[in-house]
Amino acid sequence: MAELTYRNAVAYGIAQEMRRDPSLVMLGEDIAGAGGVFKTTVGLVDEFGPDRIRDTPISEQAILGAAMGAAMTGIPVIAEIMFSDFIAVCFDLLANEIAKSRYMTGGQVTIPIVVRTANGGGSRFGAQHSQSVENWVMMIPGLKVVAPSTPLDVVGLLAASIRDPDPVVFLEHKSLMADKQDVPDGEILDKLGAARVVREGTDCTIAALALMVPRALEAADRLEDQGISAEVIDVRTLVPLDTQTILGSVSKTSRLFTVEENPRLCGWGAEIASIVADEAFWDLDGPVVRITTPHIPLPAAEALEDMAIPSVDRITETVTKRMG
Amino acid sequence: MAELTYRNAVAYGIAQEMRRDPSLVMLGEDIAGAGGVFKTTVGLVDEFGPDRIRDTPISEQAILGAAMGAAMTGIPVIAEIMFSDFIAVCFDLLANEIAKSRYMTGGQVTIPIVVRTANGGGSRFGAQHSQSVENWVMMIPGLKVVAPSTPLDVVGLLAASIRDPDPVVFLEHKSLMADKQDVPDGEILDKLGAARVVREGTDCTIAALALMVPRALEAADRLEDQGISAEVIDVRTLVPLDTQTILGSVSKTSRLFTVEENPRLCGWGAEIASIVADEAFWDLDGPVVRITTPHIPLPAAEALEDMAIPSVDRITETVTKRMG
Amino acid sequence: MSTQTRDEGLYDYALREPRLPAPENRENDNIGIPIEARLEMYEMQQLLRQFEKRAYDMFLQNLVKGTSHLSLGQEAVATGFGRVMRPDDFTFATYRGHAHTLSRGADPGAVLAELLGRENGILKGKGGSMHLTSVEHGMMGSYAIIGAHLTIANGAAWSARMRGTDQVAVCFFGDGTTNIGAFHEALNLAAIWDLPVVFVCENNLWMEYTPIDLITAVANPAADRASAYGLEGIVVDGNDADAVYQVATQAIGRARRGEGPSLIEAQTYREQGHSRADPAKYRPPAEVQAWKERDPIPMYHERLLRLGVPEGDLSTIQQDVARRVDEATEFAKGGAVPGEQHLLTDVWADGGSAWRN
Amino acid sequence: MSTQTRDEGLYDYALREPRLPAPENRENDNIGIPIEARLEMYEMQQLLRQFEKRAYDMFLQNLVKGTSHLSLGQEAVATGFGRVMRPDDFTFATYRGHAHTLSRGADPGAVLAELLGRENGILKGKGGSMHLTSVEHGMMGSYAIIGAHLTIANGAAWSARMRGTDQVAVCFFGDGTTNIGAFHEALNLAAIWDLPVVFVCENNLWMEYTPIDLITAVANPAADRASAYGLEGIVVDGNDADAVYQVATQAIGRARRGEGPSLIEAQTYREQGHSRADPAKYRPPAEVQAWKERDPIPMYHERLLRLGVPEGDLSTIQQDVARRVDEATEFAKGGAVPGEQHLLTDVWADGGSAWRN
Ligand SMILES: Cc1ncc(C[n+]2csc(CCOP(=O)(O)OP(=O)(O)O)c2C)c(N)n1
Ligand SMILES: Cc1ncc(C[n+]2csc(CCOP(=O)(O)OP(=O)(O)O)c2C)c(N)n1
Ligand SMILES: [Mg+2]
Ligand SMILES: [Mg+2]
Repeated sequence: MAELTYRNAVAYGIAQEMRRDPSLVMLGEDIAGAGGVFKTTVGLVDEFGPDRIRDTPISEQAILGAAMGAAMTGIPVIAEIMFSDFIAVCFDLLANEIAKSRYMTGGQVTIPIVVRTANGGGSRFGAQHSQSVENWVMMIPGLKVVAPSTPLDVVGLLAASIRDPDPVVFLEHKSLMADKQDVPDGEILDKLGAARVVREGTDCTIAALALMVPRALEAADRLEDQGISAEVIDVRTLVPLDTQTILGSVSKTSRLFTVEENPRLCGWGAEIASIVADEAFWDLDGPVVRITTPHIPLPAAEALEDMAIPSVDRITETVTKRMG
Repeated sequence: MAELTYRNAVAYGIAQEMRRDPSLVMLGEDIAGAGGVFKTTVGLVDEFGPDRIRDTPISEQAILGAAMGAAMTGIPVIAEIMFSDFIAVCFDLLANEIAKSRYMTGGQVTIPIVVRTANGGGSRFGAQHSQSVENWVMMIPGLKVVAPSTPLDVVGLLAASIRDPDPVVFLEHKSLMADKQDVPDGEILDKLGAARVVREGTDCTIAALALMVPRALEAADRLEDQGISAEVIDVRTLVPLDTQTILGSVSKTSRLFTVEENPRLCGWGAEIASIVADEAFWDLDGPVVRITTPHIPLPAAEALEDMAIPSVDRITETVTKRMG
Repeated sequence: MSTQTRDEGLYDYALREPRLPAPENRENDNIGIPIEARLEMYEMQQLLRQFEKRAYDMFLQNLVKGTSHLSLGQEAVATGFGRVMRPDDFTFATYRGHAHTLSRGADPGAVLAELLGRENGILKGKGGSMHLTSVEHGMMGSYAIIGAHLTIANGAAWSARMRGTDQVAVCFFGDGTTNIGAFHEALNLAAIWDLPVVFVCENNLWMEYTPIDLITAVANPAADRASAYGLEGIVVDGNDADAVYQVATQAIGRARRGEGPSLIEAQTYREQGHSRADPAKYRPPAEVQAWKERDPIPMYHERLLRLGVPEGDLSTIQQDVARRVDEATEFAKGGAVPGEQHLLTDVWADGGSAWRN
Repeated sequence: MSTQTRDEGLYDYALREPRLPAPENRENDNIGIPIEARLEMYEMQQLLRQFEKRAYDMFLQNLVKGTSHLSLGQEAVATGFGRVMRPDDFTFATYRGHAHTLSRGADPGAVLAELLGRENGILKGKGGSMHLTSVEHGMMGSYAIIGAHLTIANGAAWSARMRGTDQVAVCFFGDGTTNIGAFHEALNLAAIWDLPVVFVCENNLWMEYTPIDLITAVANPAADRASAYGLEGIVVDGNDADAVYQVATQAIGRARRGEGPSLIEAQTYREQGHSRADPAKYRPPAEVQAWKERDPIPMYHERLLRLGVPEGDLSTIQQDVARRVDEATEFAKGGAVPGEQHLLTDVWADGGSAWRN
């Protein structure tokens, strides 16, 4: 049993997998001696050496290209893209090459890549370093998408992502880095495609992801006081998506709320809302409601950023109002 | 009155605006003497000269960057990105710079750009030249998104996009290029943010975009024969989104189907479905149903591509089955 | 005939000064290449030529759907490199990749079937002409969006080193590709990591319909950029398979010995349009004519005759190739149209495409 | 002390061989710059220095939220260029943009207020330290994702030509930025279109925590790439405002006369960490020390004394600047925290953010 921060859980999970598979390598900017700008890779180069933990130039296309070329010729790769906003500079590699090559070649190539990246707001970094881009990658066929909310999930889902033979985008939330949790000794391995009911409830279902999970949980506590029993689901992986758990919960509670950090349009919650509004339509007792960041670039000032991203207050108030 | 193809309507609309505004310029690959790979810009360089219709290197980032820098210093620009799939190579410019700079600077800069691009499937080009990327751009706050389905809409919406002071992504559908329509003489100017009810009906609403509009219309004809009266809405602009027209129609018909060419996850239809499942929930008489391309990269072979993209048959059958 | 400054002026490029090929270098007769290798390269060039002519005919018969990009006129590049590469080396090519796929030994029938969108296609019809791949032949893919594959080739080269093999990655691309960002990132990374990769720019003077010199800051789009990556600028006659063979031997040898990457500019010309039915009217007729006169195949034919190979041997090769192309045609035409059972396979390594439970 | 090959070995970069500055060039005392201009440049360097020290103090007091990237040690670059630029010229800078914003004349109070996230900030608190912009001063933005702004600077230069002005765009970026694709695309386009743009690489030897020479194929990341765009490779002492003034005058003059773009590499050093509280322990101490001894401001101070300016005049300037920085601090601290009414404005030109009716 060791207590790990979310931040340290990243290196912990990578180390576990690098010990298991001596062919696994990682590359990215400032990840070796410096241990990454979020200190998520501290210590790895000491244990695994600079051939397996490689610093790169500021060349995100070259990073993902090298990862893809290595992966398709037998070397599994973890590639770090420092901030998820920078996925935009290498989106062609991710969306058009890594995601599609297996299908386009009739299954000839296998691309075991994990693209790790720091996602989300709360650091007052402004619109180019704070985005929640889970929908950028969820919408691309051929990518799996994982977004853990706890240190233990970081380790277990990272291990599962690394062992997955398909490309996975692994979103580490900047504002969860300091969160702590005890993790058990020995190998930790979770699986992709399983949401988790993190709080049981009977009146409504709240589906949340990453930083929105602790907020949804806190809101559920407050709602309890108001006599509303909310079931909270940590979606955990967007692709594959555990629709059974979500539909199962809605069939019990008859109401769905999503709490999304991504700006509103075409967010992951829209996809889930559309699935529920189709497949669970007859179970629903009221509107499907999405609580999201407004459809704006994220502002830098503390006060404004806090207004933009769904807060415990906003979640609580919205659920109360819409359940009323 | 002149008969125009969808293809020719592009140059027609650009010419109208270039005559009106002598500062308007266009840049892109092979757009001048060659008239564009889809022949959508034929004749423009003859009338406006190579300083206003500029051929560029294969440098999509440099194209959008030049467009942005010119636009923010007083020159409105039309930038052509040859295939919409290539938005991935310049996504940083589009999603992080062009879309966000006005907000980030507290309103100091205005960026009158139209990014024109050939979108969609049906040409058997395979996964890297056939994508429907309307959701790639719809999800980015700060971009307007237009996707016309007829030659007249091409002209009118292009004029409206060019005159709009904000960045607009204008999606020209490859498989509509040969469609013909009469257009009136004189200036043609439409407005953004207005959907169009292209067929009235009472039993269900079908929301469609671009190539999916004629298919939805044909399906509606067949449904009529089966006793189902479908109202068909051409969404036309995704941002701004005319939710009034859509909600109004659903309040009348009580059922919504979306027909989307984008692969399923986080498609534009998910957004509309989520709006309807919230705001029109009490109007709905049955599930909200999305008819989409499956969540796969698009295959090249004719037979496979035709199975992937929603067809008249699939629309008709799905509506019949789900209304039954 | 008028010339054009880069910045303004002439936009009908057919009226520009033609850019003429360098004259044939007869000295290359004397490059030390065994005659068997030369005969194989003759045969390969014949195969590439006859295959693509057939593909073009079938396109005119509306059998080839979608698009296709022929490299008629550029066969010597794929041939020279293909002959030098080892079976376990890696090829990365563009949408103009028929020749590079065949030159690694992929089956012409399966390639042609792919162009026809058939189930027996080399990609089961899923990728089409622009994405030809044959992993079993070291042909790691044809990439249709400019630039990306240079960075991917680096990865294969890096992997070779990590796996302790001496495999080399060879990456082909066009002159127009030297102006996109990924080119720069790939060359820099290859150089700093000393990767065993050979970058081969097939400079055919045109991007699609725009002349390369109008949109490129230097005269030799690849070679004049080599120094920006600490590399030597190498230019080779891309219409002479023997000259290509020679630089390929040097560059691949260097890479295999761990001496790092190379950047080679092979000067050549595409005899037809950019893709499919493009009539390529935007090119100065004198330019097209001059390059046709430097067509690699008749030139190579003449060389072999000068080197004492009897005409009859060459005709036999031609006829054998013609037979193979006919067989490939039959194979391709005989393929089934892919059925629904194929649509939803091959997205994931488990064979399927499920995104939910 | 050990050295490191690029490919393997030492990853604790603090143990590497220090990269030392070139010695001060006293000849630059004689560059023909009027003394008034030199005094203004002294004052500007004082302002940049004192402003950023204040910002750092306020960060330590937890008043500055988010991140900020100081250019302490690099002031001579912004100063020299700022002095040469005309009020209607365009500046494009990075997240490390405080100096470039102030050197164009933006109000220090409004800039500091922005770092504090206040309503009276130059961006109303919406952009923060990394996006400083002041269109009225020709400061067209600070861009926080590497590379893009080089391409945007081209656009402003292109627009100047189209509008028939002789405005020039000057674009500042770091050494690490020379390895990203957009750098390459921007330089090529500027060259072929002969744009009035000056690209200024502030080579401070480090990207974030990685030494530039380890990840770059050439010794001078910008200057050694100039020839790839048909440009001259220009290196200047970036710690000497007069030397910078001189190359700025030449390059901006060329651009203004329609003679095309320039690429300049200014060699300098950031005295502190990359951002915020980064203690920058990854750097060889001897390197940090050597560059501190080449700090641009004391050096410039000495030069002015040598040129006969009385010490008292310089102290007066320093004190005036100190007063301005105090005033700026008061202004910034006095600003309101932005209220809800600002959240949904400024997305569209109509002032709002509505995406639906
Ligand atoms: C990023 C991107 N931009 C544009 C295109 C469209 N396109 C396809 S081929 C081509 C010309 C390429 O020229 P070159 O690199 O010289 O290769 P060639 O076709 O002459 O072999 C262009 C512009 C593309 N495929 N990808
Ligand atoms: C595309 C992209 N990749 C990575 C980063 C993260 N990052 C911010 S600054 C920086 C280092 C930049 O180094 P350099 O260009 O030398 O400028 P300096 O910070 O030294 O002024 C990096 C890697 C970024 N902002 N954008
Ligand atoms: Mg070419
Ligand atoms: Mg630097």
